[in-house]
Amino acid sequence: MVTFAFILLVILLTILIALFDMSLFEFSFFEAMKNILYSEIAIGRYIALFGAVLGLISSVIIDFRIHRSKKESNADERTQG
Amino acid sequence: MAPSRPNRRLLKKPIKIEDKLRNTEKKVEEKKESFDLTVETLPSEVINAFGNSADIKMIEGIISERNVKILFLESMVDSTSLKETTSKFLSSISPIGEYLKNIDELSAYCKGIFGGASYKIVSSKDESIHEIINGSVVIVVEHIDKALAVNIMNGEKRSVAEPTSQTVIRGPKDAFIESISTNVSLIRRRIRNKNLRFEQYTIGEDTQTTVYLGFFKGIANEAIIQEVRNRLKKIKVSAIFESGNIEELIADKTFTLFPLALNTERPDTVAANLMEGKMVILIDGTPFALIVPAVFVNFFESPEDYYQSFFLGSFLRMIRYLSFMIALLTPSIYVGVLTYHHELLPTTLLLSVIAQREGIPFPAVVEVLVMEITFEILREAGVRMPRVVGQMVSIVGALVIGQAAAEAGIISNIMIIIVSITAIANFVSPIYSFATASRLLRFLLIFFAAILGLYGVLLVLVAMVAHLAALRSFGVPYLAPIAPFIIEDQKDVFVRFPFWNMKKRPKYIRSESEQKVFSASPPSPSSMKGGNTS
Amino acid sequence: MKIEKENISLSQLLTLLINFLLGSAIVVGVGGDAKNDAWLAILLGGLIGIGIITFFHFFIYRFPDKNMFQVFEFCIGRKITIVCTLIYIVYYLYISSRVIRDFGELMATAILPNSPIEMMSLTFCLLMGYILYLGIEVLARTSEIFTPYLFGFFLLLAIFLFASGSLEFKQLQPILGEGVMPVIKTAFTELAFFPYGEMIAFSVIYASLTNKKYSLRVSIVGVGTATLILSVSAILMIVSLGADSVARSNFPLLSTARLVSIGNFIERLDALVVFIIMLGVFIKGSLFFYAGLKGLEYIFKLPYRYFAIPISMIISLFSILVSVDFADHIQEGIKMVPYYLHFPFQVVLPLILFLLVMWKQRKIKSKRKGEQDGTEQTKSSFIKETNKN
Amino acid sequence: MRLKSVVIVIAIVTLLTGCWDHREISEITVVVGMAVDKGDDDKFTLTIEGINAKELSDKTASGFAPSVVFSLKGDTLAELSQKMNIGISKNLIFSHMKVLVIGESVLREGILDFIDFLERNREIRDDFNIVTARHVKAADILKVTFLVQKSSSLKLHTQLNSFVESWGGDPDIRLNDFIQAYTSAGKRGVLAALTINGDPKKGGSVDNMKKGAPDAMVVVDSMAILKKDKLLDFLPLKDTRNYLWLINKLEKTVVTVECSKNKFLGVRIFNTVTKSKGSLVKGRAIINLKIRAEAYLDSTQCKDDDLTQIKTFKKFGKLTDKQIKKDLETTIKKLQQNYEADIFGFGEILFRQDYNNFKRIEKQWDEYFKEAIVNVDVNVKIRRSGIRTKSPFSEKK
Repeated sequence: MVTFAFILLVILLTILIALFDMSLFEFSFFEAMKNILYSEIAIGRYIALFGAVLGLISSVIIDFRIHRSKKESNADERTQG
Repeated sequence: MAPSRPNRRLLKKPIKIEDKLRNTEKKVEEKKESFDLTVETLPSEVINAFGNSADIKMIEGIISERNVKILFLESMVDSTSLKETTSKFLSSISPIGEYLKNIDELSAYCKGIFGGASYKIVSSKDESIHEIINGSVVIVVEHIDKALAVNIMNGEKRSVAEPTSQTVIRGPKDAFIESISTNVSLIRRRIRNKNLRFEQYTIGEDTQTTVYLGFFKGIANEAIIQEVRNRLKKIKVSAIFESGNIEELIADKTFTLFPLALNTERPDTVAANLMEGKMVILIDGTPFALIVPAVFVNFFESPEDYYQSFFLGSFLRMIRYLSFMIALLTPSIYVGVLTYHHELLPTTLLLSVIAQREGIPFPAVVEVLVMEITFEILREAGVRMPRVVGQMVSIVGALVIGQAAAEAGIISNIMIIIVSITAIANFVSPIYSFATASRLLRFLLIFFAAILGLYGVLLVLVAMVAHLAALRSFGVPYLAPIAPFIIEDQKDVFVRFPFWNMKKRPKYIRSESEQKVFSASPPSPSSMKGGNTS
Repeated sequence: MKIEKENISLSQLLTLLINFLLGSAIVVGVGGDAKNDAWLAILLGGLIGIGIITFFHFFIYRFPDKNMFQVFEFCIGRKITIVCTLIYIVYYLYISSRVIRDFGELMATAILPNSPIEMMSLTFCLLMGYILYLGIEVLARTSEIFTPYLFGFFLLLAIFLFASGSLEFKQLQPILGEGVMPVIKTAFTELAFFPYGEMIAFSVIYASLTNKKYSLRVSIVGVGTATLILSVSAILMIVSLGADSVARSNFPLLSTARLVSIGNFIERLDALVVFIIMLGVFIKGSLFFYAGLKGLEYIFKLPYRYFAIPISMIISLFSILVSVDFADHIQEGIKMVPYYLHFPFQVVLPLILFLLVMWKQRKIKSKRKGEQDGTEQTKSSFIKETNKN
Repeated sequence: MRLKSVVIVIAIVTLLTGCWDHREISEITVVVGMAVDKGDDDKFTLTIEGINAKELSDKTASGFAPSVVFSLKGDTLAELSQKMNIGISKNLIFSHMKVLVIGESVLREGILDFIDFLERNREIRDDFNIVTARHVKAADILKVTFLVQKSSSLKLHTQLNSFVESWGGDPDIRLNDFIQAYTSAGKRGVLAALTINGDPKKGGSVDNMKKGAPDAMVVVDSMAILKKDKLLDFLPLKDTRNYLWLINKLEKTVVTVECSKNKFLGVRIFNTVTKSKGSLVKGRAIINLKIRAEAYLDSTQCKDDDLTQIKTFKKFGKLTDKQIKKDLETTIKKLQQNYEADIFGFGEILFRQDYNNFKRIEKQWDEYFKEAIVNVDVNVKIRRSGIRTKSPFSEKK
């Protein structure tokens, strides 16, 4: 769920920014995407990427944990019941 | 109505206790059948149980033609009272003969001999072992199926002395000692009230340490008391030696640098906190008591704040907050400013710093880290070293830090100022354990200052405050009167208001009765006059 | 999954409001279009802000324990609400990113020019994520602790500026030289959206408020205080730098602080000012972030804490991607955001919601009336009814 | 658990990345002075004075030069300022700049576009004096050493500030004032002008600061007046004080007043305020200036006047009023007629107080300024007369 939310929001925000760029710079959609993707240079690019990957990984981990705890609580209920 | 109530209570309670005793006795009687407690078997069994330990001793004797054996741990009993007890018991000239048929008669007899000493009737092996461990002599008499345990635990304890870690100039000079009963009496003497309660817990599966939970019934919040009880009951460990052990086991969160319980060796601090509605945990064998719940601001309060003029008290308190900030921030700000924000320094200061640091081989961070760690080593050495050579450390330290390093051009003079002011500021904290927070966080701050400059310092500070805001001590928010902000409690946070003005107990403790000062009028000339005439 | 109830006290609400309104408004300066009269425009804007917050209370009194998304659900059902919520989340996160970017630009321009802005935003967002992982209570308490310092430093800045003799009050003249129109125009087209309209993020905060009885009063005090501070800071900027220089400054307060110079010792305060600004930005960014998280909580029915760290990384990422350069950032802020984001999300949707609520409640009321044969409905029982839903 | 992971992540982030703005204090040279001259082929010659901190402190000084002065030619200051390491060993930081000297030739040609660099730059801030060099090259000003404060720029900074405080001889122009004067329609800029007394060549040596009477000294010479960004002319120091007085920035000064023929009073003004009102009446600007001041009588050569008498105080006060009024009016006249340059900001007064009328004539303000009627009303209150009453040479006993 968290991962899904993460990816969904990344996509939505990218589209929003692309739309703004399209009207500001008078780009076509693909140019706008290109502009977003290639705006970062050198070390900044790595840091940004690192942040994004960090977010993704953490969301996967959290999802996994939620899944596990759900399983456990289900198992508990079963044993109790 | 009013006078009859306590009477009724007095009447009721003993009955209840007797009931309980009866119940236990019944149980014991049932057990008795399986355990034969006789002069022949018990001593050897007990001695075996102790594995023939060197300090388990037995005295044999005969009274009225009956064998008597007295078992005790030599290390736990008081030798003079042992002599007295045994000689009294054994050489008794009173006509015992027929009397000592059963345990009741034995105890009645003992009442005559031992007078005030506490004794207990034991009816099983385990029970007698327990009593022996706790410093009793167990007396078994032939033909009686129960034994008598007389507690003559030795008084090997140091006398009440001055506090060593929390000293004051004006105020009581006694401190807790390692004996829990003495400690309780030190508190009890300050609060002579029947509502001061102590509950006993035995914690430590193997050490069987006595722990008291003390609180003032009617002031302390019941819910918090219950919470403390539950946490104490939950502790299942092998050994407990010091308040620190308990503190770690009952704290709300252990992954924090900030202490969540106040430790003190001052009975007056304990008494004052009890009257605020807090609880105290006393542990046998340590002079440090724990006070819970403790919030951030408590660690900046010294009992002396209340013994001196409130102007001075307030001033000193603010000095403490200031020195906490200094201890925490000075080195990191030094690093941040010197490596990132030169523009913050006035020109002349900058130029003089540059002139001083000319030719120093290390970057500022390394310099700070080296000096801070050197200082920590010196400090640790100063604490651990034998007293006799303790002086050496300060001399060597002063020479190493103060002169040689600077003259050799390894560190700059300004660095020495930074380290010493940090160190001195760190010692200001009235509760020693609190200083650890600034001692350790300092290094984190230096690290971030080295990487991101003052921005890094501020990031850590905000994170620290958020962490503090998330902490709780027994359900009480750790930053209590500040955040959440409680305006009524501000009278005793950064400043101390005069006593007649602090009418209520702090709200954050959620005391059951808030009123503290009953007559609220400030002392004024007219009222003083009235006082004189009456 | 059980979602825990968090409590925010009135004093915390007050400090949150003040910090929120000061936040990035004080970084980039507001009301610049009104030139000398920026402070008047801000005062007028404050009145609008008070109006907005009063309008909010229309909902708060009717749905004391519901946040905006839940009110939507009450009106139009969960399915459509999820779509609305998603759009709102995007809006909140986008604004949060912009706020962080504002601060990042300030840092990169004034304090750490060679450090990559990505680094600043990453660390900043990690901190935000950590705090919101701890909960909104912790954020509120943090804001409560830092607000006195904020006030203190503003006061000190004013005193220092005064003492260093850089204030020339005549620069405030001519007052209303161009008439009232520029002031009104600035207040309604600029200030109404930024910063006052952005208080829409508070629609998720009010549900956690413990004492709702005085919330309107406290909110008005909060908005008023923030307005006063903004206005005073606008005056400070104008009388120290001059209106022309303010208009040319990217970060006017920073430029103002650079003027302080007392006796060759107290000077060069700009770095300190940046750090004070940081607190406001921090609260503002976090509140938008929190509003977004609350939306996610509503959609996924998971406690928002789970989302804190991943979403903080999204904000960090998009605070960088949001614009290529400073000009892009500013242009977007002036040309796009107010019309395509602020207006629909701050005005249109809440108004629609307002109408829906009116309609829905009337419907319930009439239904009730039909059932109970026209007996008078008291307002209180009516509220209770709505709460149950 | 989560906290731990956050800590670890932060640690990784911070450890993997460098410290971009990290600049060790032993690796920097503090620039305290900057001088801009006209380059031969290029646009500018930038000269900077970098401090040798070790020599400034008495404890560590060993008699070498206290600062290094280095010049470079180029077209933008931005490039030059970072290119200085062509000859200088350490990184330069400009945040502690104290003096900017603009060469006369640059000022005459009006290529002051480098000011934009100074305003834009985050390091350089608005607390340095802007001055111009008269007769000499700006670079030479920075080279002259001084006995007390060894660095030329630090000395100049202190000197100019003291001069403002004691007598009012420096218009005390900062970057912001300079730019405001440039952008405002109703105000012209001024600058203090410095020159070197003595031989500039000798002044540059370390020996110069070992002498009680140095071979060369930098002195405040006059005040330069500008029109937009071009140098118009230099005005004598007395006009500087009058200028400060008229714009209400004078702190203290001493006025010499003629009390009878060739006999003078020394009146120390210590507290003064100038209120200005302006309006446009029938196409003419009318400026009313009201000056009130408090004063000590510092010296008197008119030995017969008894300073225990009220009327003497009154008389001296009147005389002082008249003298100041005359001085100020002369200065105003000079600027109106000779230069048509409104350095006093009268236009700004109109802009603030009569906005709508001024807006119409904004463009032709210089002509209106020439015709403006300026009324100066001076009222000096002499409060006390030192620790003696009568002059020792008084003949009346």
